[in-house]
Amino acid sequence: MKQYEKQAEIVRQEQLTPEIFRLTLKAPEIASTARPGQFVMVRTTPCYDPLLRRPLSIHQTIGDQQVQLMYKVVGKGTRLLAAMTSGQKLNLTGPLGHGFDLAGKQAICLVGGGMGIAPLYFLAREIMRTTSPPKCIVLLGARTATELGPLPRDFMDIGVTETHLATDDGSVGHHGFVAELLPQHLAPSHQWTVCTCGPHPMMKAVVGQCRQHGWQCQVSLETMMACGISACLGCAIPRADLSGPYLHVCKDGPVFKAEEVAWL
Amino acid sequence: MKQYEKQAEIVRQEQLTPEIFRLTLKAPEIASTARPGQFVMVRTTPCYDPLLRRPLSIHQTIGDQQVQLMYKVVGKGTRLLAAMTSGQKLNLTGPLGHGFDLAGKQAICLVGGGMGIAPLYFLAREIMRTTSPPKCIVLLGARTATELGPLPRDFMDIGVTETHLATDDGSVGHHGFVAELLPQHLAPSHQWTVCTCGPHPMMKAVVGQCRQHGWQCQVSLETMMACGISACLGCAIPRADLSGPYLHVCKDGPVFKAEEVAWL
Amino acid sequence: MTQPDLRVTIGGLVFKNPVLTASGTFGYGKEFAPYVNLHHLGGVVVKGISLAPRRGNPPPRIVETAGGMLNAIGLENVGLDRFITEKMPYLRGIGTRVIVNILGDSLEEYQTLGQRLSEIEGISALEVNISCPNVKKGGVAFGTDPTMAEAVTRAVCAHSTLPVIVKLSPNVTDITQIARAVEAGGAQAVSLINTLMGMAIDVKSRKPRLANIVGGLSGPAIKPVALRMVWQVAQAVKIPVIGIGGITTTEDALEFLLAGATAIEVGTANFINPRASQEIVEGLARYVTDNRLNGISEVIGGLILP
Amino acid sequence: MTQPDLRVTIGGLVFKNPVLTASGTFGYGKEFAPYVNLHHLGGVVVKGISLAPRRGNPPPRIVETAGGMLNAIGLENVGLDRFITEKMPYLRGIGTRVIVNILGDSLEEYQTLGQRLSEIEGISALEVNISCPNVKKGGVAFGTDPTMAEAVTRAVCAHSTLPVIVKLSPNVTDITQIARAVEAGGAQAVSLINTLMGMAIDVKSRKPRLANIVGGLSGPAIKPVALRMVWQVAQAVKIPVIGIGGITTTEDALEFLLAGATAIEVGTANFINPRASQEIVEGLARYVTDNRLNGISEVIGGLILP
Ligand SMILES: Cc1cc2nc3c(=O)[nH]c(=O)nc-3n(C[C@H](O)[C@H](O)[C@H](O)COP(=O)(O)OP(=O)(O)OC[C@H]3O[C@@H](n4cnc5c(N)ncnc54)[C@H](O)[C@@H]3O)c2cc1C
Ligand SMILES: Cc1cc2nc3c(=O)[nH]c(=O)nc-3n(C[C@H](O)[C@H](O)[C@H](O)COP(=O)(O)OP(=O)(O)OC[C@H]3O[C@@H](n4cnc5c(N)ncnc54)[C@H](O)[C@@H]3O)c2cc1C
Ligand SMILES: Cc1cc2nc3c(=O)[nH]c(=O)nc-3n(C[C@H](O)[C@H](O)[C@H](O)COP(=O)(O)O)c2cc1C
Ligand SMILES: Cc1cc2nc3c(=O)[nH]c(=O)nc-3n(C[C@H](O)[C@H](O)[C@H](O)COP(=O)(O)O)c2cc1C
Ligand code: FES
Ligand code: FES
Repeated sequence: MKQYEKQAEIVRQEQLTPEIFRLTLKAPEIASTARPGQFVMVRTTPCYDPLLRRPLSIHQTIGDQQVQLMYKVVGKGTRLLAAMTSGQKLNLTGPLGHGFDLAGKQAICLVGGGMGIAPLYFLAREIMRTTSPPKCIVLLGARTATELGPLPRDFMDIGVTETHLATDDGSVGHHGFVAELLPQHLAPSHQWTVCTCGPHPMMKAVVGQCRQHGWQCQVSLETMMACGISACLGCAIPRADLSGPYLHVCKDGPVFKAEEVAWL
Repeated sequence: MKQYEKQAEIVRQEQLTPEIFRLTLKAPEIASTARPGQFVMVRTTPCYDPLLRRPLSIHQTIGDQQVQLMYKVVGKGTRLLAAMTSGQKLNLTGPLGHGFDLAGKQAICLVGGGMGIAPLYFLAREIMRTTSPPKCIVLLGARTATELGPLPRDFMDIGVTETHLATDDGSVGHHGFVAELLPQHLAPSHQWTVCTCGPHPMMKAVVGQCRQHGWQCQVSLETMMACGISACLGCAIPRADLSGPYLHVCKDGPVFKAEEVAWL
Repeated sequence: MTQPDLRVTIGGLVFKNPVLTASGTFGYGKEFAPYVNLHHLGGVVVKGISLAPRRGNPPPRIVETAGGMLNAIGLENVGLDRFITEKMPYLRGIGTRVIVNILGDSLEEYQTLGQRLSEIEGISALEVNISCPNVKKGGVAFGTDPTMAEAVTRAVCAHSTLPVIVKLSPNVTDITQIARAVEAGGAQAVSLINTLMGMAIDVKSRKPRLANIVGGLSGPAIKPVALRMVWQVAQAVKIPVIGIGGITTTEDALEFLLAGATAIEVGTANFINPRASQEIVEGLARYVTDNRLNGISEVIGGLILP
Repeated sequence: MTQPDLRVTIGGLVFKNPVLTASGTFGYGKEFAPYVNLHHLGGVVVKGISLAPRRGNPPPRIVETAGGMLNAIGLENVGLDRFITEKMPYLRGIGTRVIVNILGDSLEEYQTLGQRLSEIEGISALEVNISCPNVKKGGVAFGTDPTMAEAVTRAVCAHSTLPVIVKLSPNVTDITQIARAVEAGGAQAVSLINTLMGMAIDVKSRKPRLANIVGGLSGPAIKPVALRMVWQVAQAVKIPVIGIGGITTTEDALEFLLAGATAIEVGTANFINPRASQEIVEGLARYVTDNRLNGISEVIGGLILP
């Protein structure tokens, strides 16, 4: 499990929506080793406030040279990130954690909500590349249409034929929660593997659906993180049975089998 | 004594030398009330590191709208300043402190060293504007020629006919200390008032020369400052007789009569 | 829409809102008049006053640290007489409560200060600094020993007719012990925290960055320690607690109120943003309105434990 | 040019340089192998070990603060047996000194840990954590009472053949008193500081940001307090002092050495910059060379007082 600490030059900073940005970085070591579902820890300032690195999923790798991140401005760290411009350097550590496990999966459904969609794009590209014929359905949810930005198109552009949307306000696609799309679009005939990332309540609903229909489910989780390399033990989450040692999201995850973890 | 706290828009950020920058800000209230020798306190980041504002002298006011600062990058605060670009906003408080006192002065000599030259330019312009015929000699010192950047020209451009330079390495003007230029250029016939700002040793030497020749001398001093508005009492300096209450640079200064303060 | 009710009561006094300014960070009020409508504040706590004027420590007196600053001002102040003649006339006109912070080297000095200031018109309360870590004699000893702390409190209360707020030092093993002692001594309220004792060294010169060698750490850096202590003390005593330490934003102030503080003092933040205290008053008003509360008092002690 | 001499001696052991890693911030060493040449470090202090495995506190366990962070890990660790079987084999190969940090909630547990670990090959010394503020029982009590602190020290020293470093809590009125007590108890060195007890509240939910309510404050924010305590303790005891607290750069490390620390531990900085510890080793080497010193030992205690 190779990891790197690098000064990565910013190749491109794109503002996709008022709050969402896409950052392209030159980081060959990380680009050439990263797997879908893995993340990097980004230092947002050389000063001591904000102090800690920020975890961001790898949105995609471009060739074996570039790493792309997609983030939403929610606080001071991401605000500092958004103020950076091409040519400047950013300190990254990664690739970190364990990604999604595609081994031998035939029919895969990706369910993303909000920024949880970021890592699923990398995963979709990997599926398109490796499984043939690729059987991949993508379900995307957001509060409103604009929040999805260019993402639905992005998935189509890489050959995902079935992309369905859901928005809380019905501004595009299904008027309701994305989890509700699962039974509509997943043919019972297949042995589906559902990979999901997004807000906790959304993932909980997805996991519920999977249980009901006997689909396998992989979830990508978020916690506060100080180190990202299993040194601080700050990213603990309880196991499904709520007993035994805690799992650590940065090392045992961020992607887990749904049945491994507790859904409180 | 009016003071303001304002979000000032950056009109222009110019790099004059590898380390020296000139920042032009839109700050009408401050521009229209500032006097030569006064300073502003600048917040260099919205975050908490660096925490304190940075004191910077007013290099000049442009009309009644703009304030110009000239600063050298010496640490993290000035480095953050140097990274800012036009259009961005900067939080300023000012104008602060007491400036130079020109009342009834006829023959004035300005002696500046390093960044101490910054406030003297504002003063020179004021002299050119108010005294007639303006009798003003400018003596500028620096480690080396490049450190002076465009400053010597700037003084000539506003009509200062006598500008003499001194550099430690002799790369331009007198090879030695700027204080050594005083006896060469100040005709004993006049009642000179010497206004000086720069590194402590330089000012000490200037003050020595003035004592010897019986010239009046005004000095602009620097200390660490937390508030700039005489609230923290952090900027204390001893009086000439080393007794009695301390003087406070942000309120009683930054410009003092040389004989008021101790020269240790 | 009616004005949100931000009133709080401490030592029988009603404050228009819970936002005070911390001693030594707001001068004598006047310094901030260009930036703040002083009468919008809940009150102003002035720079610590001693019986005789004090020169304070030699410079350098301050140094910046990560998220904070060290100060070793050494309690420079104009002394009681000049405070009364030069500062009080202005303070009487600012339209909010004036709290005078006092300090001394001896029980007698504290007594005299309490007595003399009780005779002065326009003062709402006394804040007794038994905790300033900057002065080698006095201060520290009183604030770190329960018996001494109680004694000073008794001395001031016995000789003063004003409500007495005792300001606690964080440089102790168990701050609740000191808080209980001063409560027993008759304090109408406690305020905390004063600065944490710290130090910084200039590696180039190999000298301390402060002439006094050690100084008091303040600012956002100490907020977590201050909040913990306020929470502990609020549970330990019945008298009101005034929270101090790194408070810079409305959110910070709310954290302290939720932890059990009846009011808060804004300190180092005044240097970073001279309008901080007033902005926090405005922020609290917005919070009360947005959350449809009857008043800010509903927030006090509202922390929900797991 | 010859290699600069960075060696320091603690408890009879020679360390190749004074840069150690702080317990709980460097895992069991292996986690940092991708970033640091472990054998370049003066030593590695591993995560605190208890007799039985510990689950630690429920999440959330960490929260960021201004210039620092709060943690309430609750001393999660694999326990003595698994540490010996799973972690030691790797640690024996890292090419630098391994110091095992231990904690218990009874004298007996400390004794047994000292005894058992003395029998294990590849361990240079023990660091006794009597100060972790996160666990409600044990920890705190030992570290804040001189008599208890001395007792724990005696207990470990009596049953262990390894040099014993006692790690002190900063949450006390007079840390020199505790330092003298553990010196009397037989400690070969003291390390300080552990975290300052702090707290943070989420204003939206009105709940503490840590499930444990309070946690330990670490990082650059606490450096001034740590430096002050190291300076005080270095004057109070004859045994070597190891400085800890917010050390992030070579300059920080030099400040602690000048204040009297014989070595330093890099903690939270490992999270911000996983290469911090090695960069400080390199920085100290440069400092010794640039200043033409015979060795880093010339810096220790070199503070020049006004
Ligand atoms: C493994 C992992 C992968 C992630 N991938 C992405 C991604 O691809 N794109 C993206 O936009 N975001 C992602 N996040 C969330 C992202 O890390 C946080 O939004 C970011 O750290 C916020 O930093 P800030 O300084 O802007 O906000 P802060 O000022 O630190 O906090 C603002 C708000 O964000 C919340 N927050 C802070 N840190 C985290 C965190 N680590 N996880 C969740 N919420 C947090 C705080 O609770 C607070 O409410 C990921 C998180 C993890 C753990
Ligand atoms: C009244 C006044 C007017 C000034 N005018 C100017 C000006 O016009 N142009 C200019 O370039 N500089 C000026 N200075 C100095 C300027 O304030 C400092 O250079 C600046 O604060 C350094 O901030 P920093 O964060 O970059 O450096 P820091 O990282 O804070 O420190 C880097 C180095 O700068 C020194 N330093 C920090 N603060 C000060 C300070 N307040 N005074 C002196 N040295 C300091 C430190 O000791 C350290 O050695 C003035 C200072 C004062 C008090
Ligand atoms: C420059 C300065 C001067 C201070 N002077 C005093 C004082 O005279 N009396 C006192 O009780 N506290 C004094 N304090 C402590 C503050 O009132 C406050 O308790 C402390 O700074 C913590 O709050 P803060 O982090 O918001 O600044 C001073 C603090 C600073 C920074
Ligand atoms: C996440 C975390 C876990 C820690 N675990 C331990 C521990 O197990 N034992 C211990 O003695 N100290 C522990 N500490 C304290 C550190 O070793 C160190 O004393 C403290 O963090 C101050 O140093 P710093 O500011 O450089 O981090 C821990 C600190 C952190 C941040
Ligand atoms: S983030 Fe530090 S162990 Fe997971
Ligand atoms: S800088 Fe605060 S009083 Fe002068």
